Amino acid sequence: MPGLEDLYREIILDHYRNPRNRGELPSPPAYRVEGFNPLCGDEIVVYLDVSEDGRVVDLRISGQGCSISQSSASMMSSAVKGKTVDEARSLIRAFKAMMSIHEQRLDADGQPEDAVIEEPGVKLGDLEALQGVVKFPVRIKCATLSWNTLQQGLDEADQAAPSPA
Amino acid sequence: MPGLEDLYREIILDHYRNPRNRGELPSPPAYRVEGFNPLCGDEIVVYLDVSEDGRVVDLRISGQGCSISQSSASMMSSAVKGKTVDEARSLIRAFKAMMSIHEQRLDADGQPEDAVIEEPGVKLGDLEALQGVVKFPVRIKCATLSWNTLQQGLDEADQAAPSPA
Amino acid sequence: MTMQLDVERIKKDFPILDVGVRGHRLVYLDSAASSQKPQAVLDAMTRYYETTHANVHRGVYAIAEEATRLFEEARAKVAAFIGAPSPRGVVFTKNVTEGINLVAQSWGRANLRPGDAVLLTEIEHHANLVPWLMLKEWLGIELRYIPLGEEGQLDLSDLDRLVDGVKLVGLTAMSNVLGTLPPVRRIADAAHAAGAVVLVDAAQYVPHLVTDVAELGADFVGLTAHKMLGPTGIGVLWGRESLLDEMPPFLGGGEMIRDVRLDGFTPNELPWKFEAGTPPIAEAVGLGAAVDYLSGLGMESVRAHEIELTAYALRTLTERFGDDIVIHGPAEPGMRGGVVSFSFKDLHPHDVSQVLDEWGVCVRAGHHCAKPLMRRLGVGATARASFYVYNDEADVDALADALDKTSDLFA
Amino acid sequence: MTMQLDVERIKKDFPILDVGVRGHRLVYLDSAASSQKPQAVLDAMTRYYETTHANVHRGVYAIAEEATRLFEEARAKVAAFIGAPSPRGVVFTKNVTEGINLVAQSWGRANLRPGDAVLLTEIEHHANLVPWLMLKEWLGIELRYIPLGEEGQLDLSDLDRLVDGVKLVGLTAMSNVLGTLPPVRRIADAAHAAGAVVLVDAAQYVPHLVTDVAELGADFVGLTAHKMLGPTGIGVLWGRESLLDEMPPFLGGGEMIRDVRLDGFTPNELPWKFEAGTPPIAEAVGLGAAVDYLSGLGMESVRAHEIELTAYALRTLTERFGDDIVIHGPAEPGMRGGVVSFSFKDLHPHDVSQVLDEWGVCVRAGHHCAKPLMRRLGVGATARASFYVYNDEADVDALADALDKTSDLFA
Ligand SMILES: Cc1ncc(COP(=O)(O)O)c(C=O)c1O
Ligand SMILES: Cc1ncc(COP(=O)(O)O)c(C=O)c1O
Repeated sequence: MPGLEDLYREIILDHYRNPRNRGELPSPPAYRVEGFNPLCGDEIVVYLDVSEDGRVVDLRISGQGCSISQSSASMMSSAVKGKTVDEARSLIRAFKAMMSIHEQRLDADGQPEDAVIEEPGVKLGDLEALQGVVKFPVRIKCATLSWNTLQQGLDEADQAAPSPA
Repeated sequence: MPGLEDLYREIILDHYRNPRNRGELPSPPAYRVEGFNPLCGDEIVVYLDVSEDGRVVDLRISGQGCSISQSSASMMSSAVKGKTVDEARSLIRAFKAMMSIHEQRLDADGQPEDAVIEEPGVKLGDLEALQGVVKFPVRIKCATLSWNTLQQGLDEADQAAPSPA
Repeated sequence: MTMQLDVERIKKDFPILDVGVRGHRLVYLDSAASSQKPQAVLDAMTRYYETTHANVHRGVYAIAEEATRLFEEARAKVAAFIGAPSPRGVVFTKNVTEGINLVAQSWGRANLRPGDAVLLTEIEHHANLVPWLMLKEWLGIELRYIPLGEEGQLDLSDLDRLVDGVKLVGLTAMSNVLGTLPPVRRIADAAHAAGAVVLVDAAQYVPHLVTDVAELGADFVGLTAHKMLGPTGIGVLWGRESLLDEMPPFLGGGEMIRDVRLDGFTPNELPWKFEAGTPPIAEAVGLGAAVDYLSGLGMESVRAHEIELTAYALRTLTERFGDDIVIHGPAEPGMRGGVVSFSFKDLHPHDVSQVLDEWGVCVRAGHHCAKPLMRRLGVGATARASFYVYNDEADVDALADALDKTSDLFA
Repeated sequence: MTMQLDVERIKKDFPILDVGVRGHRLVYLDSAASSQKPQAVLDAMTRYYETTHANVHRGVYAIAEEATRLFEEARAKVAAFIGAPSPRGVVFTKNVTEGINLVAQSWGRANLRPGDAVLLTEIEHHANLVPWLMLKEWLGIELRYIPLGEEGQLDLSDLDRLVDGVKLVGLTAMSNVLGTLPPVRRIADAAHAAGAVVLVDAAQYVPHLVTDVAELGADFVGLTAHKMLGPTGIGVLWGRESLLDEMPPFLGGGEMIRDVRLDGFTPNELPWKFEAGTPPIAEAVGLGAAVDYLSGLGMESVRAHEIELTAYALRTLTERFGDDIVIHGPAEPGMRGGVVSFSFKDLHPHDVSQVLDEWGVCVRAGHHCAKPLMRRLGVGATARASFYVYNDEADVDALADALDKTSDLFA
């Protein structure tokens, strides 16, 4: 049985107590995307400023949720801010790969069908503290909520942007 | 456990092998009423000639069904033919009373709510042979099918008749 | 008359309470989500499968007759338990949600026209909201809501205006979030005076109080077995027979028909008209055994126990945590069910529940399928401890102790 | 590869087969109505209730997580068993009847307009007739039927014309009366070529043959657990995800929503979008155990055993009763399931079944929820013996012996 210390690492509690990039951005021009966790009622709003050259120049988080969803969002915001959209996307993939080991197990019987896609060269850094969440399957959706919401925001930005030459 | 001899009395088998009043009547003027047993697919048609003075002057049975429903219909036809509508109705009540002891038990938990209404003075005669059916709850609906159909026919006749003075 | 529950003995009837969690005894405080099952219920189902399983209402052979008898006996037991005048009005569904959908889709489509109004309340479970929201989309009906007032009670000051001209009033008999026991009879009387039909979601009520459909003043009453010591997979919709008789079928298939031709069909009589396909037979038998178990305890005693335990919980939590805890819903234990929703410090209920679990204490965290109510309370989620016949003061103490540990962890 | 079933050992797995009836051993020949359950299935459900029951998809505490895991694991097992590409398309229903109603009401209402045609067959169970007859009444759709041809087979000579312009083709993969195995793939291909969607009622097929939804060429496949060694109270509708994704919800309530406001709601993702309210959790666990049990036997072996036993039955009954028995359906055992409907002398099936029961032999008598087919066959009812993994030649002999006694009684 996994213990609570796997879940509530110190760095997670720190981001929970002191969330980074909390707030809103005027929208438009920022993209504003909402995410729900239908199971627990957590709601997150991601505000996203993407520059013409495809860089996430600013990003803010509002909404409410548990320590896991809040700290995950906070860490995400730190990790993504300033990155290019492409870099942000590979970070999303890498993070979801870390989480999906178990998300798969919820859906299939022990044998993940899609092998975890490693994103070589992507450093998750502090985000690795969230790995312990994998042992608490119900909480995985808390951890991935902000990331799915970000992904949706990037998709919207891509669609709005003039198609790349 | 009740045995088959309770169900298949000799007189029942006789009416089954040699059904009385089998056939049809031209309708109109006869009333023609169909009855279904949705559980087993038995279908019965009762043809009913009711005279102006409220007497069942003729009655025919067609349709198909098991030995219990067929013999019950056959015995019913013999018992009812020539009787007044009122006499037929008390016969129906008496027969259903004999059956309802157990029909109730299907619906409630052992305690019939409606006490069986005895019809004093009504002789069931041969029909009493069908009492054994009560021990085979599923077959009760077979035994009562023709009686319910007859009742419907009498209701129709009553509605069509000029209201009694 | 009202005997005190012997909880120590009752606990022994529930095998799961013997199972340890992470080295602690199981302190199950989530019965409002789903109750645990006594041995008697499990045995009744196993015995059914092991001795007499067959499909019902069709076979003439002995085990099929016995299966049918047990199935219909369960219906009669439920009828008696809720004071229904006859088993004919007792329809088996898969859960209470299906029962409410049955009313919305069968009664609703037959009786509601665009612009017609249905009155609900702000404290409803999604089960009594979404079916009507779907009808709103399909038919363009109007939905009105009795608002939440003070102390978790409905605000009835505007009832006369709200009920005016509505075709149906649907409300819960006990809130699964606040424990509120709305004055169902008073609202039903107002509804009937306005010519409306009354649907009562009694999912939380039937397991915990003496139920009498006539006293409630209801035309339809829904319940769900898994919250009242019964199995999953079965619920009940009771309806006034005159209403049910007039309603069109809901789902089509075997069992619910009298005759089928390639160009049409005739529905069966009640209650089977609304039971399409093979019904939950073993589950009905289990529900019957649950009703027997509860009747054995006595529903007055069940209710008295819950009032006492809820009083103890409200007192204990307030005394031990003061301003650190906010308890939603009525303050008076006699005015509410044994459902205690709370906010603890500024901690998220998910985190509270997670830490409590570490100590074997099971409470629910989330919106409890009542998102509109959550918004109305101004919270995203709550933690909720809920009690049943197998809970006692030691369980409440375990909850309080584990809350202390939660405090420590997030300090 | 195909191992012979060890029926003697299998019989020991089914507690009910140990129970005597009126002093005879139970010869259960009504599995097409509902199968018996092996100990492993009963144990799985009891263990679930005794160790980890809680409501699913909501709790963060350990037993709720485990309940959710078991529930979703059962879904994955079913997906694998029927060759579904992913569990997302596997929707738990209460029985196959509900699954077909789901398609008729959700897909049907969204896609069918007055005058649109749906093609069924004359051999359908009421479960795949009445939902469409209801739509016909509500929407004024046209129903067409593939007729019954020779030897219990569908008459496909007119298929091209029949399928032309239809929006949906619904058919059984195995007749519960005749044992017919229609050429589902061929009909599905014709349907798809005509732009129609294909719904397969696999209630009788999945328990007895290797099932692969892609090979069947189906867009929707329904099954029901109680006919495949599983419990009552649960069925499955598998659907192509692209279709399910576009369909409106069927029943509304908890679990099937993403968000609910007082003025509207957003549905959840698949498969939960179609699972309103507390699902049949223990039943899903039981169904998972049934799938495991069948997989352990091997579905090729199950099918081979049934062909063999059916061949023996057809041979035995014909040899012993000659012209006194009329057996409906295909004569070739490899072309049919283990469902043997027969007429015996001029005796009514009810009487036959009643007398057989006296000797412990359980067969079904009636219209088998297929009244249009009965009319087509020109009979009011038939007696039906149906086989499963726990039946053997001794059971067939017992049937024949009891038929002799029936002859005697009505001689
Ligand atoms: C071919 C077929 N379809 C549908 C059904 C209905 O199954 P259920 O009653 O479990 O919904 C049955 C069995 O009764 C069947 O044999
Ligand atoms: C008040 C209320 N209504 C309806 C429901 C829905 O019950 P079920 O999920 O069994 O349909 C619940 C419980 O979840 C409830 O608490």
